[in-house]
Amino acid sequence: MHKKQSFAFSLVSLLCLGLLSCSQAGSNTELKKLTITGSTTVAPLANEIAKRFESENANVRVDVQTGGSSRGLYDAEQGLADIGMVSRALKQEEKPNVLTFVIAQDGIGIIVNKDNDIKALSDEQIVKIYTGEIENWKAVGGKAAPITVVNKAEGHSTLELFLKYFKLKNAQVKPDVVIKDNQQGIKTVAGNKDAIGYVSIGTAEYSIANGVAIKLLPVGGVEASTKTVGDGSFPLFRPLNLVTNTSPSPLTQQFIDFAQSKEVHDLVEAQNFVPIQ
Amino acid sequence: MTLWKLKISSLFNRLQSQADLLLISILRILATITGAIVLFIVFFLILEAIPVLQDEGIVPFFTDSSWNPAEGLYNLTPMLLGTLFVTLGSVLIATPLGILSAVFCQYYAPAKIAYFYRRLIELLAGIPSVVYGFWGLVVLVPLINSINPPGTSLLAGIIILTIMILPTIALIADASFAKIPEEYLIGAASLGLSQWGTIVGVVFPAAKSGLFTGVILETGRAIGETMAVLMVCGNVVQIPRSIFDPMRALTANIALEMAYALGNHRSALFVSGLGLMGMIIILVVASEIINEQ
Amino acid sequence: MTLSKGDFDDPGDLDQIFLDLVEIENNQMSNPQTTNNKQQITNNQQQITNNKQPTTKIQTEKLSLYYRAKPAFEDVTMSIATGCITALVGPSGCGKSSFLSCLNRLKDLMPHARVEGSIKLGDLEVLDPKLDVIALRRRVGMIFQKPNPFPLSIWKNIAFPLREHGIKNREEIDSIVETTLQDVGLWDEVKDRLKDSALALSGGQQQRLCIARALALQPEALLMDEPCSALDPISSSIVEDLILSLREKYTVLIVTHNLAQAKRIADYVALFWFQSGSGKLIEFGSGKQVFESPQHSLTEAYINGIRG
Amino acid sequence: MNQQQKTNNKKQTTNNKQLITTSLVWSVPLIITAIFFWILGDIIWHGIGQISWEFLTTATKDAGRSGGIAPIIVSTVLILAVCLTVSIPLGVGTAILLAEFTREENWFGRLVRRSLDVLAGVPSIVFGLFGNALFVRILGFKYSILSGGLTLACMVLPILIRSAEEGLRAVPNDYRFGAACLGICRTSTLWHLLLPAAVPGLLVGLVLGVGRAIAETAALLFTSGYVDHLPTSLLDSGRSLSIHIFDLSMNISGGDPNAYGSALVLIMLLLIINGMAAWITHRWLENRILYR
Repeated sequence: MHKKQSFAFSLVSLLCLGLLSCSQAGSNTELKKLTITGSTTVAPLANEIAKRFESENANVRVDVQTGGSSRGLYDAEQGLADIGMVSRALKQEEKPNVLTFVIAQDGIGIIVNKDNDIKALSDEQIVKIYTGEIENWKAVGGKAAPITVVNKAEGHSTLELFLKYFKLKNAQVKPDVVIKDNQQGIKTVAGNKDAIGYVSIGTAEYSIANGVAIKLLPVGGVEASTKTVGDGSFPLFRPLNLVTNTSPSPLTQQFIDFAQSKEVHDLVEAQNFVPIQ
Repeated sequence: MTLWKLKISSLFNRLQSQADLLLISILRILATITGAIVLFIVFFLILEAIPVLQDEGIVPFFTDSSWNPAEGLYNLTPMLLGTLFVTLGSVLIATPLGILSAVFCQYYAPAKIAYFYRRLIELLAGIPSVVYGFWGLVVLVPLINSINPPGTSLLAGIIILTIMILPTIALIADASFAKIPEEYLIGAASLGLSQWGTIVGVVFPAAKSGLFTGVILETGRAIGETMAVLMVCGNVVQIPRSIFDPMRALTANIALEMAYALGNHRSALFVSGLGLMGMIIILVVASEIINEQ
Repeated sequence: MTLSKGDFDDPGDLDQIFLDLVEIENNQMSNPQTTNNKQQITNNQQQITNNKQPTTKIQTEKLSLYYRAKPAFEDVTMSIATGCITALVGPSGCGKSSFLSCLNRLKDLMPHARVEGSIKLGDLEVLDPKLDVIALRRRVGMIFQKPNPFPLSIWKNIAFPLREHGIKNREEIDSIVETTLQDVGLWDEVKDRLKDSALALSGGQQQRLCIARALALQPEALLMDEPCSALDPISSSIVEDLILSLREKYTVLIVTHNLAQAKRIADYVALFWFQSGSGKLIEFGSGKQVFESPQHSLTEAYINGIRG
Repeated sequence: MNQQQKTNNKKQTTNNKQLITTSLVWSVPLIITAIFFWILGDIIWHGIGQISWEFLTTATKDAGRSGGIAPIIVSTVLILAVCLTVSIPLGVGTAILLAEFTREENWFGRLVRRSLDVLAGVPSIVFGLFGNALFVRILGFKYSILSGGLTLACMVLPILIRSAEEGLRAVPNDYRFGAACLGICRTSTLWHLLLPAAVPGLLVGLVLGVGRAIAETAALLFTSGYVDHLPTSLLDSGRSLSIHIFDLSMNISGGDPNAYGSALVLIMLLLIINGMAAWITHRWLENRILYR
């Protein structure tokens, strides 16, 4: 009779002990904390830079959170976070109240399925495809098949860059599929031989290198690769920025300088982005 | 008859009724907290949705030409209908499948198979929606695409959601069948009712409340699903004409654009959240009325 | 028995904890009218009680019970003698079981139930809302028609209520368990498997276990709602002998359809009848007087029913 | 029960209606099992290669493409622990009140039940935003395992409560009357009799609740955060397995292999938790010799 009660109590106390011990351990010596929030695209890179920064600076803790570019901008402005990650160039009205530091470049390339024998598309062919004027690959010299247009969701920086370059309004675009992130775009195009979409060039290059069934198309005659983005000849690219409020703390400034230094170029390339010169 | 001395103090009895009083007051507090959570959520949604509602009012959410928040167009109806179609589609398929699988577990399967089948269903309930979405995107969508491009469609959404909500109805139905007293079944069997006759005639009516709970919870899960729907439905803002048309659910809409939304666009997303809550409340009230009859 | 969950209407008063309970009486299983095959009718027991002047254990004054304003029974005034067996007889649906469930305030668990009148247990007013119901129910035990042992071991079935009433000492509990099981004649059958589940026992054994568990709390009165109707004749007669053995030490109130049983074991008999919309007590007296020289014409008809 | 069915079947094998229904009932689980093995097979096929001792014990490297997922497993377990330690008392308590102490048409009971039905439908993304606003900002828990756990607790409550209530309702009233007539107070009746008897219902609720919590992505993204360090306290941000799978598969090129590996680890974790829950309740039931 008593054996059963003791069993139940030991189980419950074990659980509480586990939780308590965890919260105790948190309060170790004065730990300098840095919080970075913002774009999911920049987050993996920022996370790697933060880990290297932590290994080189004793008891510094850098937490990287996601939530999107507008979250990063808003938190940095309001001081909720020390640094905000924004995966696009800032608009005019956003510039005055934050300091902006570019840490990498990211090209945006047009991708189609590997089996699609289209070699290149002119800018106005792409505009016609995306606005629904051209509906079949035959019209641009490919096999007779309906085109599946893959577009990004409203507000995404790649969409804004794409619309700005091709001078389009999102309302004009007639997409068959709307995606959120690069990998979703790549997998959609890889799974549908009649699809066309646009994603980060670095990610596309990495996927092609790993045998994913997609291929990059040149834009405006310039071949799409991290090299052409690096030397500035590729027209479609966006800066990946870290933003801080107007008076960043010394630790924040130290992290920003580290993030812009040559020491992290290998990390930038590892995340398929283009390091700044 | 032997008598023995039994010293039971009335003080001790008094303590016991004190314990009951304490228990009930604690339970009432817990229930109030639980009941209040949904009110907090609705209040939070309204708070965030106010900016755009003040500027635009509620009408444009149904009359605007399209959904392009950057250009101030906020028509939600295609997404409301999208969520409705994908939820009803999946519930209509998952409910019979779930109940039949529960019938299988309780009345047809030998004990060993039933045991492993239940563990399998429990596992299905635990697989993250992102894995379902991932599998859907890589396996299901190209399959549907071969039938009718573009592949990402209402049908893909319905199939994925059916697989995701099936464990909920199956497990709850199974538990409610298990509770039916033996006498009911032996009584029906003694009347020479066939196995199927017993199940339809005796088991289903007896387990009605359990099945009802299962349907409500699975519908809740279907409406609330975000990731999987975002990955397989194509997210095109249109009222789907056929099951092969891509469409966007309200939940996917919030997830897609929340990361980059600012100002009115952001509170418009919260309005779509309110739209979702409105749908859920209507469904719950409707089910309440049906349950009354 | 179709039941739905209880209700908690008035948060303040703890004793008003409601549980929805459809009228116990009208869904009893029909009582197998097989005549009891006990050969000799022990008339002599009845003679002993008649000449001694018994004191009253429970006194009801104009007691009536209403379900959502529909009367179950009305104006029942009866005094139940200490240490005697009083049988409540009458057709089903005339309020016998409802009357029984008022005596130990079990009607608290029935929502929409309202009681009027008064019940005195000794000098204690049972219907007083401030009464400690837990103490009352310890003093007045109740046995149901369908045996309802707890889904625990035989030993724990008796130990659990004792422990709840403050008896913590292990040896004391063991001795009480042994004594009560011996009193109900179950000890020899279960003494080496006290740890087994009580649900594994036969119907008769389960009912005796329920009685044992009630006796363990040494109630002053024992209410029995057709204790034998769900049992086979053999265990029914065993339970009947057990009830007979309770005489003198316990006041027993037994509801039964089985008039022969009432005739055999009851010192006093109360006849309930459905009259003008609710149950009424139409006849109350000693067993001999009610069966041999009934006052009320309805009693005579009902009693003749058994002779004919 | 199943032996008795077989004798029925033998007598009526000629009845083709019987044949149709039996084959229908058998075909449904076959389809479901096929789909299950298709999905699980897909995960195992791609993920089994990743599983190794380092994968389970070392920290992530190169944004998760390589290295292990130890800190992520720890965060997931802690988030689940916080979720269960909050939702079980709250849930079972509410279920007891609804099942035992409120009448069918009592307004308070109906209000709580209806609010739970609505809560069951709230999308995970809305929970994430709500959790972010309430726990992260207003209560100041910041991005932390605590915020994530509390948000998940709100999510699993409806499932836990409805199943627990069903479990309690299934306990026959004989025990309640029996206990009441022996002067046993409601608290002890609940603790010693009704709750143990209702354990099967509680178990279903727990399993479904854990399933829902461990499968949750959108809600945790805004509450428990993205940090993949080893958490040192409940107030540290911790990335859960499902978020890791989401990030690897949707955001990191070349993240698929580890995404499948993490999915496999998550399923194994789920198997362990469900197994433990079943074992604990079985052991607890066993020495209470309950009627099943």
